[in-house]
This record gives sequence, structure tokens and C-alpha cells, in this order.
Amino acid sequence: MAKMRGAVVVDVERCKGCELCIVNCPQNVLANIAAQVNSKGYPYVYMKNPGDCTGCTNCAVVCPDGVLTVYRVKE
Amino acid sequence: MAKMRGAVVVDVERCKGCELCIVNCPQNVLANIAAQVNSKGYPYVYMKNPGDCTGCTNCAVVCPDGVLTVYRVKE
Amino acid sequence: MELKDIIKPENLVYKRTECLTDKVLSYCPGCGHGTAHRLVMETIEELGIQSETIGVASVGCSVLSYDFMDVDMTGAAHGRATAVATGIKRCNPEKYVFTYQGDGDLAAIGTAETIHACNRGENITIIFINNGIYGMTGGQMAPTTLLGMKSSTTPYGRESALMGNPIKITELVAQLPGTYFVTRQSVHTPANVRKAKKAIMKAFDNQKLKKGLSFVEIVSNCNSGWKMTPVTANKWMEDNMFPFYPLGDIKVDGELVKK
Amino acid sequence: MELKDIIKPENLVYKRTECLTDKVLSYCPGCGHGTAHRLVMETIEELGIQSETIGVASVGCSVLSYDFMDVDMTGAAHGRATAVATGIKRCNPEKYVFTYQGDGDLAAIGTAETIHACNRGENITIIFINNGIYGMTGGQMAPTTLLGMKSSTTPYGRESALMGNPIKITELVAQLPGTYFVTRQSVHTPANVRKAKKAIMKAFDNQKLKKGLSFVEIVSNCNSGWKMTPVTANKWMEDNMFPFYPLGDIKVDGELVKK
Amino acid sequence: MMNEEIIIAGFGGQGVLSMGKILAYSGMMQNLEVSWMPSYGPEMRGGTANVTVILSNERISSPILNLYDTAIVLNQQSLDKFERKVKPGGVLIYDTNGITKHPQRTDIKIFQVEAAAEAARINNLRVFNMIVLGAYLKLNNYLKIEHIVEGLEKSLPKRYHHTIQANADALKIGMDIVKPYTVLVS
Amino acid sequence: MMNEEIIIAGFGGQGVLSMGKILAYSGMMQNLEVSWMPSYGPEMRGGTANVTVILSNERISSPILNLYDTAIVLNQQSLDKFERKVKPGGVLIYDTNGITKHPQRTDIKIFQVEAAAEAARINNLRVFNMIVLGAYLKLNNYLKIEHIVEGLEKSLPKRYHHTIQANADALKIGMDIVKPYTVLVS
Amino acid sequence: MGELKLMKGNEAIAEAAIRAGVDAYFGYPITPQSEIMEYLASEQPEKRTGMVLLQAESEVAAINMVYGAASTGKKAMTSSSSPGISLKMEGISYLAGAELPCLIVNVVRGGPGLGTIQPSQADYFQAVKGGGHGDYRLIVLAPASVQEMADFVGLGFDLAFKYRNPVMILSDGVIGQMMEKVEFGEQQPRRTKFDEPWMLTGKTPDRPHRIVTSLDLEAVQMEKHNLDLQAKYKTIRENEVRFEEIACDDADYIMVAYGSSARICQKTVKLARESGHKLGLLRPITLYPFPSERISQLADKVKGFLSVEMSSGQMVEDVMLAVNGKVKVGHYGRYGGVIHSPEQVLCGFEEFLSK
Amino acid sequence: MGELKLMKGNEAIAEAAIRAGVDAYFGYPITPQSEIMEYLASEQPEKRTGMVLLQAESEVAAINMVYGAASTGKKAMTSSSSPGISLKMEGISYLAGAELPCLIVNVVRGGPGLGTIQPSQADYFQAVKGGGHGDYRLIVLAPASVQEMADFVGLGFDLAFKYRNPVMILSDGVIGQMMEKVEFGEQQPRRTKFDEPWMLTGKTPDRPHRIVTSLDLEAVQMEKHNLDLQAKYKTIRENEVRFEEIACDDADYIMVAYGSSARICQKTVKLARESGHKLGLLRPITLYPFPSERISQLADKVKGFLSVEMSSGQMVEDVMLAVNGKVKVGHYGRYGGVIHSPEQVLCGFEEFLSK
Ligand SMILES: Cc1ncc(C[n+]2csc(CCOP(=O)(O)OP(=O)(O)O)c2C)c(N)n1
Ligand SMILES: Cc1ncc(C[n+]2csc(CCOP(=O)(O)OP(=O)(O)O)c2C)c(N)n1
Ligand code: SF4
Ligand code: SF4
Ligand code: SF4
Ligand code: SF4
Repeated sequence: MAKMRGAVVVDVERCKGCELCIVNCPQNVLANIAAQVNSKGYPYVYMKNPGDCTGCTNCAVVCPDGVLTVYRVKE
Repeated sequence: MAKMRGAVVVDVERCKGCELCIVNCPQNVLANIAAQVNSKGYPYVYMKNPGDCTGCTNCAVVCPDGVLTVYRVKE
Repeated sequence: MELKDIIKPENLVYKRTECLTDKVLSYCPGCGHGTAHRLVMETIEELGIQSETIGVASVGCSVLSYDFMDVDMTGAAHGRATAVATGIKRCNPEKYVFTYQGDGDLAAIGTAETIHACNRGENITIIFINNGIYGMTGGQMAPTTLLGMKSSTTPYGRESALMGNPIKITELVAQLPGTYFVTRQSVHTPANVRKAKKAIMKAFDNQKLKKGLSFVEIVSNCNSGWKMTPVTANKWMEDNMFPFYPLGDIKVDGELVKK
Repeated sequence: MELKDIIKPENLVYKRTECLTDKVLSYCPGCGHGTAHRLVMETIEELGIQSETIGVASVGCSVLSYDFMDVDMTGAAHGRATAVATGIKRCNPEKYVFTYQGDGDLAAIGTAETIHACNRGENITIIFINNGIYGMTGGQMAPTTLLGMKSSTTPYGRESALMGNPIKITELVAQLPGTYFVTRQSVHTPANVRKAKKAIMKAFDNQKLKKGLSFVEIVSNCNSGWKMTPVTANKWMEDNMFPFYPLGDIKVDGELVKK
Repeated sequence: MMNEEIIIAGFGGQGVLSMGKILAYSGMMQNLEVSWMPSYGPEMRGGTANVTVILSNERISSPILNLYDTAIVLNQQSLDKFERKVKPGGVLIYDTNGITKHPQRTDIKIFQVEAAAEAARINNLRVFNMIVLGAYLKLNNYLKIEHIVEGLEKSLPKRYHHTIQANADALKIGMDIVKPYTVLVS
Repeated sequence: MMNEEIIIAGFGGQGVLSMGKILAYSGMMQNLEVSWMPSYGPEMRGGTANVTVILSNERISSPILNLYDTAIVLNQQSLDKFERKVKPGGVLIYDTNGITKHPQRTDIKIFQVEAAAEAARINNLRVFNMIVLGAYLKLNNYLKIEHIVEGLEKSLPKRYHHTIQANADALKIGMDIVKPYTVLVS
Repeated sequence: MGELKLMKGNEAIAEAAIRAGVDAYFGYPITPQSEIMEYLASEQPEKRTGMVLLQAESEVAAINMVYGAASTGKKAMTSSSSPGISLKMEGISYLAGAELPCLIVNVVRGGPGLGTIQPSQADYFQAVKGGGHGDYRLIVLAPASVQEMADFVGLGFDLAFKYRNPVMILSDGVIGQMMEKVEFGEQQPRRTKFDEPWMLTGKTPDRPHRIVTSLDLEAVQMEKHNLDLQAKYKTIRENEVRFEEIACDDADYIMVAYGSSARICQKTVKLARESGHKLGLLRPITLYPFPSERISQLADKVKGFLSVEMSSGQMVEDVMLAVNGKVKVGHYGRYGGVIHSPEQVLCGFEEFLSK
Repeated sequence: MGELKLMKGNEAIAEAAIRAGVDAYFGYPITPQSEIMEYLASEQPEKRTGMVLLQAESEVAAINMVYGAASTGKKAMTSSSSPGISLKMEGISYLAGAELPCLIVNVVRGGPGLGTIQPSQADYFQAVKGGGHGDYRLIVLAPASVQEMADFVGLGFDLAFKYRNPVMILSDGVIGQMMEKVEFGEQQPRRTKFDEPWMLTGKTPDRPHRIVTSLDLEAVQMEKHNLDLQAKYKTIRENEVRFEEIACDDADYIMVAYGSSARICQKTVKLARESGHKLGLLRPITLYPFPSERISQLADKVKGFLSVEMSSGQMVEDVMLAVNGKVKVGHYGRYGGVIHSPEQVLCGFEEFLSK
């Protein structure tokens, strides 16, 4: 079976650091950036373990703020 | 079995001649007085067949206007 | 035996309760409001709670019920009787509090107040006269008007696509946790009157026992609004209203009655 | 493979719907309102009905939903969204009309409007966000607040004797003849989001088919009002809200779902 | 100039308002200015009803009046209330049925019409008010009878049009039986 | 006469309102007249907040002011808005964190307090606002420190009373690190 | 010439609404105006013109249905009587705030509270000063005949759409219940094609989405909106004042009266002139905007004004504000449901003279 | 001396209500006054005094709960802000009609419609002229400090029971949200024994049943009731006018301002005097009854009045009515939620001078 590789693009200014994507990612890909905030004063997520992302879209689907865009390829 | 005899007293001024007591009397005792009205302009009931009244109170119970007082004796 | 021999105080078997005033009722001939009034007042007399009762009249043909019921009463704004009753009961928990409302009042403009008083389980009694029409204002459609039924605002008969469906508010409030006793009665025959009386008695008893809200619907005629004689109106009611609004207890002791 | 090789238009699998505006949502971090907004707008995009849709925002945290949803919208007075929607739909039966309402709005002050729009079977879609609290005004008790739950007006936990019972308005409206599809969903996990999306899609489909009213409850967190982090709020919701407000369809194709 | 100010008063259900309506319609048929102003109350029965009708060939100012050219009264309460509101020299028409206290004024013209009795006699209580109206028309000739019939047609719903003849007949009866009443000054 | 008119402004969540509350309570402990007037908005996050505090030994008239003796500002938006509202000769205190456009006025006294940085350093973000308050108190001696601590006690709910010491310590830090800032006239 | 009918004022409103091509009526029964909905129902407007008729669950629902319909550019109306109008206050403030055109009819009855169902003019303050919250104004029309009941439906919608403002017809049980001759114009077609930038017609790709709201969380923005509203009201005051003068030319004293009272006062003028008083009548047709300027001019040449209203004295304040101390101003009126007769008004006037 | 606290105006109302022995509060949340119910909830008044606290399903329900409680002679109150108060209009008219004492608090926000949650004084007309239907009046108190927020609860109920009339506290977001020192009196016991002839306490054999209603189908009876109400209002106008004068003795010009605006204007007086204007301030404490007589007296010696309100000009009409043309009258005010500063008012005054 072909492995899926995914990538998540974070719209940093929309992110509010709520962590819902983080806990809903089955691959543990995402994390909040520590000690840094966007111009609204919120921490935001980034792909901490980018290699593990399968592009399943769970993170984007559960994000209330429409922060995440997901791409996927068969490897 | 002792036969019941009843009597109905009509508060003529309260009666509106709606006939609900008439149709609900199992003994056919009551009737509206024809061609006569009380001071409010309503026809009113009277005991047309007084001898038949058993004092069952059905008429009084169903009268919306509290017109009827019922008496009963064992004969 | 002559009538005058029968008509003696010792032979008295039925007279108008003392808890009604002497005023002649303002209702049309044959209107069920009068009978319903009497049953509520008989109950209060029999329970001996005249001095502990506060009633809430609503806006509808029974707007003047406070003139006829010989207890302290207030007249609520249209639809707000249960809110008014809530205010009274919360401040006077030792008093018996009841509302007396028509279907327009309780199930149209007063829907929110009805639902929420029932849901809160206010320890009060609601007497709800469902005559399928707005009597006082001249026979307009009520929320309870049957499909096909004519009224002055549905002169060609109620059509659900245009004017919506009749609502069974009583079944609805029975679903709420705060209602303890919910029943539907009528007062058009002696037997029904006696049953309705028992239901009202139970409703006030529940209040004494602080059981929550009791809701007594009385399906009644509005012969004026329906444009019938009282006798045919009652017949029409049996044939048309009862199939849609079946008589009987809906919720007893806090439990829905299985059908 | 590097990320930049993956991030190419042809590999796109998920992006924010174009039917949302670019404005940053005014909701607290992790609030379910955002997800619910997105689902409604995705549905409208997928059905291709943006130009035929008129939305009704209500008063609550989502009062500004009209700023985020890229369809023509009006802001209704608190509780009156379904009346406003009725006015719109009756005059514009060819349009898709939906309301977006909180629990305070829909189940407290708006109870009468909710019940009667549902009872009339207005051919509209109601999106109902039940977060068990008044978010916008600072976390006061809502009609849906659970017993024992703290809010700024029940700081020691809701007690039914003082502040009444939580109301299951969704089960209630399912009883009415005018509702065609009634369901309860959540948007706190990807799986639930996908289910909720299907439900919303169905709700708009029904409108196209002129089936009457569709009512989609979304049980959601108000982490601010509950004074929790978003993640713990969702957990608390699963543990406490779902037992009382169980997820799933309640009425489908006009028939109550047997439990 | 023609200007007639009428009050018609009686029990609700006696057809007071429709009597007024027929007058108003008839006036309209005759190109007069008209106004018809009812008392109104809750639908509950048993009350009294009255209507003020004005017929004029000038624009009508106040539809509310204090004094009338003609008062038509059908019960004691209305007689008590409106006798004193007839303009000096004006007309009072009343049905004696149920009247215990008869009019007292000597500065107005008074007429009786036994309409209730007559309606009972011909066994058609529904035309009671037409008999009364007939009495009025007898005393006033400014309305043509064909306009009255047109007025009847206009004011009756279609489903009652078969009664028009009976109503017209009743008008005639009223014209026949109306009679002057003279107050005996004691 | 003592009359101090202060504005404190920053992001919602930075403790702006409670800083003002402590000042107000402290003033009350010292028998001053006080008023505390917040901006307020819907509960939604992410907005700005400010509070006007007046401490005076006379009855306070307007709780709403246009100009202030002291402005304490904690983000760029607030700096932009309130720099020009300091009375000539007045005081402006600001935290440089996130500030890209520094103050320009030369007719007021300007101070910096690196409270955010310091709070991060001591790993207690909660006392951020107390550090700022310390800076203010350093520059003003009309409030006795024991009244400040009493004010803290009054304004904190009981369940937070264990933090009073940490808060008092933070005040001291603020007093230490506040430093004047001189606008370079270019 | 149109069709001539004999009708109640209430019925005339209903018939005029159908003929004016009104899109929707939402209402709830209340005496003395239930005939409006009843007449509509009997005419089946959904068949005559496609007009929507819905009996709402309450007055609150009805006004908010109007709000919804009006949001989409439709001509929507409602009617009620005093207690029902009070319930609409929030909704009316919203309509005014969102600048939505619509027509609201109040057939006033005696208050306060449940009061009585008899006619009254005691809702003047509520109508013209704003019974709802905030700084807003309705355009208020006061018909004095059945003909005007009919005519003001069309006029009302014209003004409502011209200014994007709710319009109220302030009538009462006299005008609502009385029958008079009324002439109707031709049936107007309901508009089918219309799209002004404020109307919710569905966001097409060529334009941004539209929002109808009365909210602005930013006070400064909200103030700007209020300033715009005030500017609009000023334009209305400058352009839309309507009134009628009867025997004012040579008058020493002038009565100011609207609606049913104005009808009654017309007779009083006649009676007064018969007994030698040079009395005139100014009848405001628009209560807002009020004919203040005209009254102020007249105040330079007459000796006094008597405001005649079936209320304890409400419009009299607007008369006083217009007269501004130049001459004396009085009030006469019966109230609580009692209608004054022309003779009573005359007595009232004579008493005013003697004061 | 009582207890001294630092509190928000809203909280002060709540604490004062408990201490005044109020029997019941019924309300519904709305900014900027939700702290009233929240404070009560946190204090558990059912334990402190047995006071009833109930969050109603709506403002309509709340005011009608007040009506019920008041019918039985209880001290009942409610509070809300502008849109919520509009919803109470029918209920308020009923309370006034049935002559029931109660306290209604309006912490005004900017309108119309949903408006904004910022402070405003644009509900003046609604409060003093009658936003509900019919001829009725509320007694309207305008607190200008947190202390007065507290004090007017007791005063409000005293007046309400003295005159059997609803009393309104008309405040706004400034006074509601600001904290100041406030001194509370001792806890008053809730009344337990009371029985006036209008109170529903249960019909005992020794008296006829009692009825609380605002209905009389007989217009003549209803008019009589209205005449009684008007007579009562006259007594109120004669006896209950309250106001404060600041620097009016030597003033050339006087500002009239209430509530938060009066606080702001106090500073304006100072600023104005510093720049040489002899400016004074008259602060009406009761808005109804309005200090018309005093203003009329002052109009004989000053050159003009400026009404300062956070509205487009509402109270200014009452000032004009009082002045009746003697001197010039102007209005200054920001609105829609914007609060004017003392300096802005001064500019406004200077512009008024130049006109
Ligand atoms: C706010 C308000 N709206 C409308 C009315 C008019 N109104 C009086 S009674 C009534 C309906 C009465 O119907 P119902 O409650 O069914 O009682 P019934 O007369 O049939 O006994 C209405 C709409 C009113 N008085 N107040
Ligand atoms: C008539 C009226 N009453 C009260 C309010 C205040 N208010 C605004 S939103 C709201 C409740 C919001 O709660 P909910 O509907 O549950 O939505 P949420 O904010 O939780 O999403 C209230 C009471 C108002 N704006 N208008
Ligand atoms: S769910 Fe969205 S808003 Fe929340 S942290 Fe993730 S990307 Fe940010
Ligand atoms: S797409 Fe799936 S795997 Fe990738 S970050 Fe999102 S949730 Fe995790
Ligand atoms: S109108 Fe109907 S409900 Fe009213 S009194 Fe008559 S019959 Fe009864
Ligand atoms: S307050 Fe609650 S409902 Fe409102 S945005 Fe925040 S989390 Fe969401």
C-alpha cells in the first residue's frame, strides 16, 4: 500500500493556539510554537513532526478558525 | 328499591336558555319556556315534567351558569 | 309529593358553590367557561382554601373571571399568566396559585411563558380552556384550531400550508420534567364534568404536596366563535375536537401515561 | 519528499471554503461556533446556492456571523430569528433561508418563535448551537445549562428548585408535525465534524425538496463561559453534556427515530 | 341642504348595526355622504349596541354626535339614554316591547312601532329590524325605496339575498304600523 | 490637594482592569475618593481594554476624562491612542514588549518597564501587571505600600490570597526596573 | 375614477394594502383592528396578488416577520392596537435602526394596561417620541377618514421606501370601526424586479454580500450611524410635513387636532363660529414630522392654541414647543376610551378662553 | 455609619436590594447590567434574607413575574438594558395601569436596535413620556454615582409604595460599570406582616375578594381611573421633584444634565469657570417629575440653558417646555454609545454661546 504524505499550511494570523488540531492529529504532527505569538497575541501551531503527516485533514476539519490548508500525495 | 324524587329550582335571571341541561337530563324533565325572556333577553328553562325528576343533578352539573339548585328525597 | 315538599334545605343535593360571586357570568349561553369556573371554585371550597388561594386571570373571554371567582385574583397581560403566577408563587410559596387561560393566551402569545413555567416545575395549577378559537376577539384562528376549521381569519378553513398546524401544547408540556400531572378533560356532559372535577381536585392536591406543576386542559366549545348552537357545538366538539385532542390523563404522578 | 513538493495546488485536499469571508472570526480560541460556521458555508458552497441563500444571524456570540458568512444576511433581534426567517421565506419561497442561533436565543427568549416556526413547518433550516450557557453576555445560565453546572448566575451550580431544569428543546420540536428532520450533532472531533456536515447538507437538501423544517442542534463548548481550556472543555462536554444531550438523529423524514 | 343625524340603539342581536348599514348603503346609492359609527365591544353577548348614521349632501365632519335628528330605540336602556339626546323638534321612534318607562319629552315628535310583536305575529323574527326601519322610512322621504333595496343588496352577504323580498315586505309592514305617541302632560 | 488621573490600557487579559482595581482599593484604604471606570465589551477575546482611575482627596466629578496625569500603556494600539492624552508635564509608562513605534512627545515624562520580559524571566506571567504597577508606584509616593497590600487583599478573591506575597514581590521588581526614556529630538 | 365602496376604516386599510401591491401582512388579532386581518383573509390575497398573509403567534413574532420580509426589500406591514404595539417596541427600534421600510398600523384603544377597547389617542408619545429605546423616529401618519385610511397605505409605503424608515399609521377605534365611502385606485402590481444595495436578494458573484443589522459594537461607528439617522430625520422634517387648515385665515384661536378628534373638531369650528368665536382648526396629517413651523407662524397672529386629543395631553407638548411661549396653549380631551363630542370640545374651548 | 465598599454601580444596586429587604428580583441577562443578577446570585439572597432570585426566560416574563409578585404586596424588581426594556413596555403599562409598586432598572446602552453596548442616555423619552401605550407615568430616578445607585433602591421602593406606582432607575453603562466608594445602611428586614386593601393576600371571610387589574371595559369607568391616575401624577409632580444645583447662584448660563452626563458636566463647570464663563449646572435627580418649576424660575435670571445628554436631544424638550421661550435653550451631546468628555462639553457650550 502506498504511503500517504501530507503537508499542512498554517495561516498564522488566524490561528488562536486552541490546540484542538494538536489533540486531534492521529500522527502527533502539530504543536504550538512556544513563547511566540501572532499579532493578535495568540500562540500558533506549526508542524513539529512534518514527516509524520499523512494529510488526513483531521486537523483542518476540526479547526474552528479555518487556519489549516492540507495537501497530500501518494509517496 | 325506593324511588327518588327530585326538584330543580331555576334562577331565572341567570339562565341563558342554552339548553345544555335539557339535553343532558335523562328524564326529559326540563324545557325552555317559549316566547318569554328574562330581563337580559334570554329564554329560560322550567320543569316541564316535574314528576319525572329523580334529582340526579345532571342538569345542574352541566349548567355553565350555575342556574340550577337540586333537591332530592326518597319517596 | 309536591315540589314544595322536596324543596327543603335538608333535601338539598346540589347548589352553586359559595366560592363563586353573585355576578351573572359574562359568557355566551352554553359556553364551557362557566362550568370550568364552577369546578375550580367548587374545588377551592371543598379544600377549604379560599383564603389561601390567589388566581391569575388571563386575556380572553375569561378576562373577567376575577369578577366571578370569589378569591383574590390578578389579571395578567395576554399570554403571561404563568409568568405572573410564577412571581406570585415564588414570593408566596404557602399560597395556592392557579392560572385560568384560553388557548390563544396559553399556546400562542404565551408559549414561552407556558413552556418555561412547566419546565421549571413551578408548583402551581394551570387550567387551560381549549376551545380551538379566539373567542373574545371575534372567532379568529387559534393555535389549536383544527385543520379545515373555519374561523374569522381562516374563513375558508385552516390550511396547514398557509396558516400552520394545530398544536397539542398539552402533550408537549407533558414531555417536560417540571410537569407532574397533565390531563385533558371536557365539561360538556355530566359524566365529563365529574371527571374534570376530580382532575382539578388532584391538581390542587398536588400543589399542596409541592409536587410541581399540574396542567388541566379542558376541551370546550365556543359556540359563538364556531357559529353553532351550544348543543350542536358540543356534538361537533365530540366528533371533531376529541379525535384530535383525545380526553384522558397524559401524565400522572410525574410519569407519562402509556397509550 | 519535502513539504514544498507536497504543497502544490494539485495536491490540495482541504482548504477553507470560499463562502467564508476573510475576516478573522471573533470567537474565543477553540470555540465550536467557528467550525459550525464553516460547515454551513461549505454546504452552501457545495450545493452552489450562495446566490440563493439568505441567512439570519441571532444575538449571542455569533451576532457577527454575518461578517464571516459570505451570503446575504440579516441580524435578528434576540430570540426572533425564526420569526425573521419566516418573514423572509414566506416572501421569498425560492430562496434558501437558515437561522443560526444559540441556546439562550432559541430556547429561552425565543421559545415561542421557535416552537411556532417548527409547528407551522416553515421550509427553513435552523442551526442551533447548544453550548449550555450564555456566551456573549459573560457566561450566565442558559435554559440548557445542566443541573449542578456553574455559571455566572448559578455560581454554586444550577439547582432545579431555584433555577429550573435544563430543557431539551430539540426533542420537543421533534414532537411537532411541522419538523421534518431533527438531529443532534457535535463538531469537536473530525468524525463528529464529518457527521455534522452530512446532517447540515441533509437539512438544506430538505429545504430544496420543500419538506418543511430541518433542525440541526450542535452541542458545542463555550470554553470561556465554562472557564476551561478548549481541550478540557471538549472532554467535559463528552462526559457531561452528551449523556444529557445524546448525539444522533431524532426525527428523520418526518418520522421520530425509535430508540 | 340635507343632513340627517340618526342614532339606532338596542340589544346586541337585534340587528341595530345592520339597520344602520342599510341606511348608509342606501344613502350612498343616492350619492349622499354617509358615515356609520358603531359602538363596539367584546364579542360576548348580552350587551347593548348602537350606531350613529349620518346622511348628508355635504362632507361629514364629526361622526360622533351628542344630539340627533332621529333616535330609533329598541329597549329600555337605550330609551333612557337617548331620549334626551334628540334635538328639539327631532324624532324618536321606539318599539314598546319591554318598555316600562315611556318617553316624557314634549318638544320632540314621538312614534311607536310594535315591531317585535309584529315579527312574532308573522313568525319571522329575523325581519324585526326591517319593520323598524320601515317605520323610519315612512317618516322620512329623502331615501328612494329602490335605493333602499339596493342598499339591502349591498349590505347583505350573497348567501342571504333570497331574503331580500321578505325584508322589503317587512319595510312595508313597518310603514303601515308606525303610529304617533303623545306624551300626556300630567 | 491630591488629584491623580490615570489611564491604564492594553490587551484584554493583561490584567489592566485589576491593576486599576488595586489602585482604587488602595486609595480607598487611604481614605481617598476614588473612581474606576473601565471600557467594557462583549466577552469575546482579543480586544483591547482600558480603565480610568481617579484618586483624589476631593469629591470626584467626571469619571470620564480626556487628559490624564499618568498613562500606563501595554501595547502599541494603546500607546498610539493615549500618548497624546497625557497632560503636558504628565507621566507615560509603557512596556516596550511588542512596541515598534515609540513615544514622541517631549513635554511629558516617559518611563519604560520591561514587565513582560521580566515576568517571563521569573517564570510567572501572572504577576506581569504587578510589575507594571510597581513601576507606577515607584514614581508616585502618595500611596503607602501597606495600603497597596490591603488593596491587593480586597481586590483578589479569597481563593487567590496565597498569591499575595508573589504579587507584592512583583511590585518591588517593577520599582527596580522602571527606567526613564528620553525622546531623541531628531 | 376608481371604485367606490362603503367600508370600515380597518377594512379600507386591508383592501388598500392588496391594491397597493403590498407583499406581506403579518399580524395578531386584537380589538379594535382585527377586521384588517379578517378582511384580508376573506379576500384571499394569496390568490388576488400573491400577497402573503400570516397570522403570527404574537405581536412580537409579527413585527419580526415584518423585519425579515423588509430585509429582502419586500413591502411588509403589520397592524395592532395599543398593548400589541407596546410589544412591538423592540422590533420597531430594530427596524428603525436597520433602516428598513415597512408599515405599522396602530388602531389605538384606551390604556394604560389592558385598559378598554374603546378609542383613544393616548399613544401619541409612543408613536412620535419613540416608545422603543434609542434615538429613532417613525414617520407617523394620522388619517381622519376612511378614505385616508386607504390612501395612507400607499403613501406610507412610498415614504417608507423613500427614506428607508418605518412608517406608522396612528389611527383609533373611531376611524377603524366607522364606515364611510372610500374610493380605491387601480390594482397596483406587486413589484417583481427590484434590487437596491440594501436589499437581501442573494449574493451574486458581482457584488459583496449584504448585511442588514442595527448593531455596531464600535461606539464611534454607532454614533456615525446615529448622525446619519438624524440627518435623515432632518430631511424628513424639511420635506414631509403635511397638515390641513380649516378656517384658520381669520381665526383668533386655533385648535390643533388629528385623526378622529380632528373630525370632531370640524363640527366644533362650525358650532363655535355660530356662537361668534373665530375659531380655526389645524389638523396635522403627519404627526412626525410635526407642523411646528406652521404653528410657530400662526402663533404670531392668533391669541392661542388648544390641543384637542383623546388623551391627558400629549401632542400639546409639541404644540407648546412650536409656540415657544408666544401665546397661550391649552389642552382639552376626554380619555380612557371616552370620545368627546363637538359640543364638549366647544365647552372645553370656552373654558380655555376664560383662563 | 454603615459599611463602606468599593463597588460597581450595578453591584451596588444588587447589594442595596438585599439590604433594603426587597422580596424578589426577576431578570434576564444583558450587557451592561448583568452584574446585578450575577452579584445577587453570588450572594445567595435566598439565604441572606429569603429574597427570591429568578432568572426568567425573557424580559417579558421577568416584568410579568414582577407584576405577579407586586400584586401580592411584595417588593419586586427587575433590571435590564435598552432592548430588554423595550420588551417590557407592555408589562410596564400594565403595572402603571394596575397601580402596582415595583422597581425597574434600565442601564441604558446605545441604540436604536441592537445598537452597541456602550453607555447612552437615549432612552429618556421612553422612560419619562411613556414608551408603553396609554396615559401613564413612571417615577424616574437618575443616579449620578454608585452611592446613588445604592440609595435609590430604597428611595425607589419608598416612592413606589407611597404612590402605588412603578419607579424606574434610569442609569447607563458609565454609572453601572464604574466603581466608587459606597456606604450601605443596615440590613432592613423583609416585611412579613402587611395587608393593604389592594394587596392579594388571600380572601378571608371578613373582606370581599380583591382584584388587581388594569382593565375596565366601560370607557367611562376607565376614564375615571385615568383621572385618578392623573391626579396622582399631579401630587407626585407637586411633592417629589428632586434636583441638585451646582454653581447656579451667580450663573449666566446653566447646563441641565442628569446621571453620568451630570458628573461629566461638573468638571465642565470647573473648566468653564477657569476660562471665565459663569456656568452652572442643574442636575435633575427625578426626571419624572421634572424640575420644570425651578428651571422656569431660573429662566428669569439667566441667559440660557444647555441640555447636555448622551442622546440626540430628548430632555432638552422638557427644558424648553419649562423655559417656554423666556431665554434660549440648546442641546449638546455625543451619542450612539460615545461618551462626551468635560472638554467636549465645554466646546459644545462655547458653540452654544456663539449661536
Ligand atoms: C398583547 C395583546 N394581544 C392581543 C390581545 C387581544 N386578545 C384578547 S383575547 C385574545 C385571544 C383570546 O383567545 P383565547 O385565549 O383562546 O381565549 P377565549 O377568548 O377563546 O376564551 C386576544 C388575541 C390583547 N388583549 N393583548
Ligand atoms: C432583548 C435582549 N435581551 C438580552 C440581550 C443580551 N444577550 C445578548 S446575547 C445573549 C445570550 C446569548 O446566549 P446564547 O444564545 O446561548 O449564545 P452564545 O453567546 O452562547 O453563543 C443575551 C442574553 C439582548 N441583546 N437582547
Ligand atoms: S485548531 Fe486551528 S486555531 Fe486551534 S490551534 Fe489548531 S490551527 Fe490554531
Ligand atoms: S493532516 Fe492529519 S496527520 Fe497531518 S497534521 Fe493534520 S491531522 Fe495530523
Ligand atoms: S365567545 Fe366563545 S368562549 Fe367566549 S363566551 Fe362566547 S362561547 Fe364562550
Ligand atoms: S464566549 Fe463561549 S460561545 Fe462565545 S466565542 Fe467564547 S467560547 Fe465561543
